[in-house]
Amino acid sequence: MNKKPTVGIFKFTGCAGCQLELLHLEDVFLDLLKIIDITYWVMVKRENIEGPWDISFIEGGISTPQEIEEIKQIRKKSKIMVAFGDCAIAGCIPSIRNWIPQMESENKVYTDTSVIHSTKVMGIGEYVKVDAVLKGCPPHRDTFLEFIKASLLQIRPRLRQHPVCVECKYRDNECLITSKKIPCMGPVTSAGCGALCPSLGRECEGCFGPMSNPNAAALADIFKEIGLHQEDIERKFRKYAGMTIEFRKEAGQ
Amino acid sequence: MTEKTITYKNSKQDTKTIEVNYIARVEGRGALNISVTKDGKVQDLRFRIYEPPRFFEAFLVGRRYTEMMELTSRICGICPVAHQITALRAVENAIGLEPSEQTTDLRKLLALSAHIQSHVLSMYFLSLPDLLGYESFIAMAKDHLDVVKRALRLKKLGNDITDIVGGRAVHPVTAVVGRFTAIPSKNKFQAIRKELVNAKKDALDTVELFSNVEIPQFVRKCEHIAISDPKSYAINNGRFRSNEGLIIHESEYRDYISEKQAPYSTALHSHVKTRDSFMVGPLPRVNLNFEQLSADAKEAAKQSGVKFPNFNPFVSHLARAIEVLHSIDESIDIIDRLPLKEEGNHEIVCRAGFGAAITEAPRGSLYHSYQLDNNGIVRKADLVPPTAHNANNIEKDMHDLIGIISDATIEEIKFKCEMLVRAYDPCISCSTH
Amino acid sequence: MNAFTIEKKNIHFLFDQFRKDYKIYGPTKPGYESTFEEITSIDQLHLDYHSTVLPPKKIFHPPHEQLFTFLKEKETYTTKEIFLEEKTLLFGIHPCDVHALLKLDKFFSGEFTDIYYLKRRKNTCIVALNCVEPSKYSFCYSLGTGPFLEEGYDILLTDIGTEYLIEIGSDEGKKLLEKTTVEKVTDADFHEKERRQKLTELKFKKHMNTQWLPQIVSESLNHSVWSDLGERGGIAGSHACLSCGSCSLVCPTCYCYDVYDTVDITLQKGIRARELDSCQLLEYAEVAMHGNFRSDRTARIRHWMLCKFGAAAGGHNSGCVGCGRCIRVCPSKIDITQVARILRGE
Amino acid sequence: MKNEYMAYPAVVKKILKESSNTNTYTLAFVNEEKQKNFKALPGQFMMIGIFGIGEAALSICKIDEDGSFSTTVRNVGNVTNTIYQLKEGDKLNMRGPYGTGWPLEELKGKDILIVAGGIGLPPLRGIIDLVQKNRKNYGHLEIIYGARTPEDMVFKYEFGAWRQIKNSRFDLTVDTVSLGSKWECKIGLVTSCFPQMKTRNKNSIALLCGPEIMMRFAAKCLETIGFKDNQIYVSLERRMKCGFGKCGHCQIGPKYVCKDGPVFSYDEIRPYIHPL
Ligand SMILES: Cc1cc2nc3c(=O)[nH]c(=O)nc-3n(C[C@H](O)[C@H](O)[C@H](O)COP(=O)(O)OP(=O)(O)OC[C@H]3O[C@@H](n4cnc5c(N)ncnc54)[C@H](O)[C@@H]3O)c2cc1C
Ligand code: SF4
Ligand code: SF4
Ligand code: SF4
Repeated sequence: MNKKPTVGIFKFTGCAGCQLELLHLEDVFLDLLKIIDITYWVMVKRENIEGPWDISFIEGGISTPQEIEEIKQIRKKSKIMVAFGDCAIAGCIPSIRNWIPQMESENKVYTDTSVIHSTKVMGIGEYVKVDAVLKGCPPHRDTFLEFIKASLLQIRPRLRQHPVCVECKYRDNECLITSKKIPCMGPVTSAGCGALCPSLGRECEGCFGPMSNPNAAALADIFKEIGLHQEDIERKFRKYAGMTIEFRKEAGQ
Repeated sequence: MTEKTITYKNSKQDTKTIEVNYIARVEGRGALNISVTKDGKVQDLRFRIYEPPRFFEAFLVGRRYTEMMELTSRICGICPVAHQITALRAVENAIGLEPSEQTTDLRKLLALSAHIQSHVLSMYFLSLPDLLGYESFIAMAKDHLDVVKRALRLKKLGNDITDIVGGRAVHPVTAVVGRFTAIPSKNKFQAIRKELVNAKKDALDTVELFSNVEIPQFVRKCEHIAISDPKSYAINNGRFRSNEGLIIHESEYRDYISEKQAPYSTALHSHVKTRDSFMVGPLPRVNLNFEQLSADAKEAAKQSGVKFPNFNPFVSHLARAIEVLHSIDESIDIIDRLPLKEEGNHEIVCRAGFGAAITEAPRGSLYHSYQLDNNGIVRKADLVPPTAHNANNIEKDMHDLIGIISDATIEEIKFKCEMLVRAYDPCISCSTH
Repeated sequence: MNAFTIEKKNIHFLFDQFRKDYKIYGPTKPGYESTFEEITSIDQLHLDYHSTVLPPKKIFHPPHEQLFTFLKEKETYTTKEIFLEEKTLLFGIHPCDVHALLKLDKFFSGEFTDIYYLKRRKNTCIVALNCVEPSKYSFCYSLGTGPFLEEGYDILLTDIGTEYLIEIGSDEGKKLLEKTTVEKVTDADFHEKERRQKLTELKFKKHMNTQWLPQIVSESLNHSVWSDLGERGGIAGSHACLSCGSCSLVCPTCYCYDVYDTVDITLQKGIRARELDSCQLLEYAEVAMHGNFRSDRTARIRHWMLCKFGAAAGGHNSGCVGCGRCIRVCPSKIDITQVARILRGE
Repeated sequence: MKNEYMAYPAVVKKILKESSNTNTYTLAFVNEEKQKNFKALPGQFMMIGIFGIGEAALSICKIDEDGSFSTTVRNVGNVTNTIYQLKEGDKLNMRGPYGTGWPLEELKGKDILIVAGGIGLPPLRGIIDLVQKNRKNYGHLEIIYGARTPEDMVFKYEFGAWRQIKNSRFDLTVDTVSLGSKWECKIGLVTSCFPQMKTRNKNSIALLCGPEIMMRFAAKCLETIGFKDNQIYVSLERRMKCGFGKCGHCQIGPKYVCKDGPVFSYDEIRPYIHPL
């Protein structure tokens, strides 16, 4: 690629943490600007160009009719669209509310619900074609770099989807499930964090979403055996990725 | 995603209509809709927050108390630490748990690191381009590489500390109910201590930069609120206090502060009951707690030539710079007194109860409260982030600001209004949550 | 003289001697949570350990390893190999792990050699420690790889009460002991060793009958135990496999790895590296056009077990040494000895 | 000790377009010494790569007099894609050869049946060249080649010459023909060519290379006409990271495709080809 690829960064229903993770690339931020041309990023720029983009990074899920329209517009103007982070992939934490009747949620927060136009929170893939996903809440900044470098080299990025347990082993950690009977989501969760939580003395909560082909049912059985109630098992699966087909069943239909 | 447009509506009264459909360089999605009559009267003014709400207060109900820190962290990617600590303290207040001194200190360190990171982001990345005349931080790099590099260094310092203490810069993981799951090694702390000491020059330069940049001369006296503590510069703990005599315990918050819905905004508007809107944030903090600032921060503030207490919202930038300096000083103090003991995992006995907490997020006072049942399940959650506190006050400031610049061009008014919004450094996702 | 004794409280004599020439790795922390780490002071060393999370293979075949760097200048590449030439010493490695290393030694040599493994291995001195307190998961006795060691050491220690019996297995070991204060050995000491060996052999809770096992397994490719492990609720006492890969990553004879390149942000220079991989993971057998030769879990756990039973490609060299790590680490409680019993129809 | 992982610079001497996504590359090591000593057998493969991208196993399809060799590459992923962008004179890195190759001794004096599918023909091309050059050393030669469409066929420019080989038969088939393309041969799977096949099971060897499912079916059909498993040879494809029997990825039952194969006698591999 001779010309610098044009990049757009967009926010939908989410917390801006994924965008912030990009700003946390302090060490290489200036070098990064040498290889990509960020033409749309409202959180950082006042003058934004309305596409087209070689790559668009979408942060956040889709939760209003207006957002559905917007994401479709962006899709039309993007060569590659990346679901950047769990919200854009499957709604993340806010998707917990999808199990509550919408009116009930609205009534808890607003007195006049007639001006609120929210729907269930969905990943962007529900409405548009997604070319790549960067998992995590937030995705690690290095995975973003890996993705950018790979697209410049025109290859598939190396983003392995194996479980956190693999990274846990790389770090010589004791397994929390087998040694302390702590309900760890590691065995069904996609790696990418470097086994952050188990290495810091706490269980993986699943913030990178499901790994490739996880055996969620078996992990739910294990949780039951170590004493978790059905509701707690559901809470665990209905957190970052309850809407994914991989976890849907264990999250409670 | 809509373009910024300015429309001239030459209606009968020659009204100036100012519209910003997506305010740039702030977190989240907000808009401005303003119309000003020919004789300079503001006819209509809306700081329209259209960020879709995520209904945290609804779906937190039914979740475990231990999850509050993790879930509410996802309200905001810029100030996850503030949400985590507030959630933890509210939950601990509900179950009657007092964390150890070390935990309290580590939390403060975590909060200070978040302040450094967030303030640097706000000052240098989001607002400085306005003050120096660039469209963005990126564009600024061409002519002010040293300033940009300094900003990146300072921001990295904040991140690095959050990373080391919390495990991760965005949505950290180690702070849990009653303790930290892992305590960083002495070596790591010594390494950050060194970085902190080295960063002081950058922080002083920052104070100098923001005392010298030109800001709009605009003053509007209003109620300023922050938590206060006689012993230290209050961030995680203190009484909720204002310059107009409010002084309450965090558990009494709802007796004094209420919210109401504005039909055009998904963020609720706060006000002091029987009184008016108010301001929270770095400026109220510096105004109210000036005496608790570190010696060097106080000195730098005095040297700046700007008088405190100060009621020009644009002085918030300088207040942030002063706080960054203070945060560095206090972080060093904390590191020097930390015993760094591993703390065991105590069995926590859960019981039904109500707990509330107010802390100072980088953008201002943040309130969480939870009602727990006997099994530790949340039955009611009430969250008020700083930008919900400020939303109404921003409009009031803007009203008066336009009043004094109404003969300027629409472009100019628009720009000044945006600048005002950015001076508040609103976190819109937080405000709607 | 090829044997000595040393009082346990004087073990630091050995340590101090070893430290002069070697970087020392040994088990830290007592009990199960041990890991092999670099030891810089004697109080970090805990010889009274059961087993470690990762086997000492991590020192020779680390989870991540850089092979060489490359740099592109004017369309030509220059490469630079990355070798660690440090002299290391493994202090307190158990017999099963020594046997695993012997297997890996064979595996990584031959017609094609793995220079990275072999270089490190050549630079390493083995101070082994016979096992007198086997973990409840291990079954090395069934496989002839423990609890006491016959080969593969430079120095061998045996706990014989208040002392360690020291046996020398190589010239290097001999040289190391020449300058240390050790005591003479008596026949009684050897008797005590023998007595302890017999005693230890009785302590094993797990056993695996390996007679004809590779043949039996090769002929049981369609046995229902595989689909029980892979898809249904598991076998009695276990859950279904999670494909978490833990078993193979902690196995001292599992060697599979992935090779990949990373480049820096200039895209002009980078590193070719490798990382431990596992046949239990989905991507492992992926090929072009989205093909995957072991896309279901059943096929993956079967392949792994086949390998451990000596019936897959690593053959004898990747077979089980009975350390018990995979049993202990499996969140689903899958027990290789139980699978062997089921396959044997016992 | 040699560092078996080190790849050496090589130059692309010639590129020949085969189909919309396949090219044949003639390659030679840059180092003359290395090039002079290079020897390979039909059926062996090289690990060819580009630093920063990775490596891929690619079969040697033709060996020239000067020792440079050709490989036919179908553009399917990271490495093959990058190779596909190269121009004549560009450099890449390679190491090898690896693997066992076809059973050349075994073939002498026998009838040879070649069944190839798609990109499975290149590894077999060396055999055809061999028979062509040493015609009297071998019996009847029969080539059955199938591809998805006529456009996907490789070595089309050789077909004429192959048809001229004495005592041989050459049969082509495709799965589908797109509108407007010229096709005078069969439409159907390779096995649909079997009824017309002349090769019999006596004193003959069948060499198979192509998608695994095709090879399984072909082998099954051959068995029904009396072929024994040890008269059938298959060349397998697996993921390879090292190419010399260490990384483990190409394991199939008790074998390594890279060092025990890629060519296997069907009887030794049969239990593992399915379902493993
Ligand atoms: C002995 C042998 C000989 C061969 N000879 C030839 C030959 O002569 N000509 C030829 O063209 N090919 C040949 N091949 C096949 C060739 O090796 C493969 O096509 C090649 O490895 C592809 O490499 P690549 O880097 O281009 O593709 P890769 O980038 O490795 O991708 C290949 C495929 O792997 C999958 N994949 C890998 N990683 C991921 C991931 N992270 N996420 C999703 N999918 C993934 C995808 O399905 C993708 O299509 C041979 C193979 C062998 C084993
Ligand atoms: S602690 Fe969690 S992530 Fe680590 S191995 Fe155990 S289950 Fe897997
Ligand atoms: S298969 Fe299990 S018991 Fe056997 S050597 Fe490997 S980890 Fe140890
Ligand atoms: S450790 Fe257990 S669950 Fe994990 S892959 Fe191995 S057998 Fe399966």
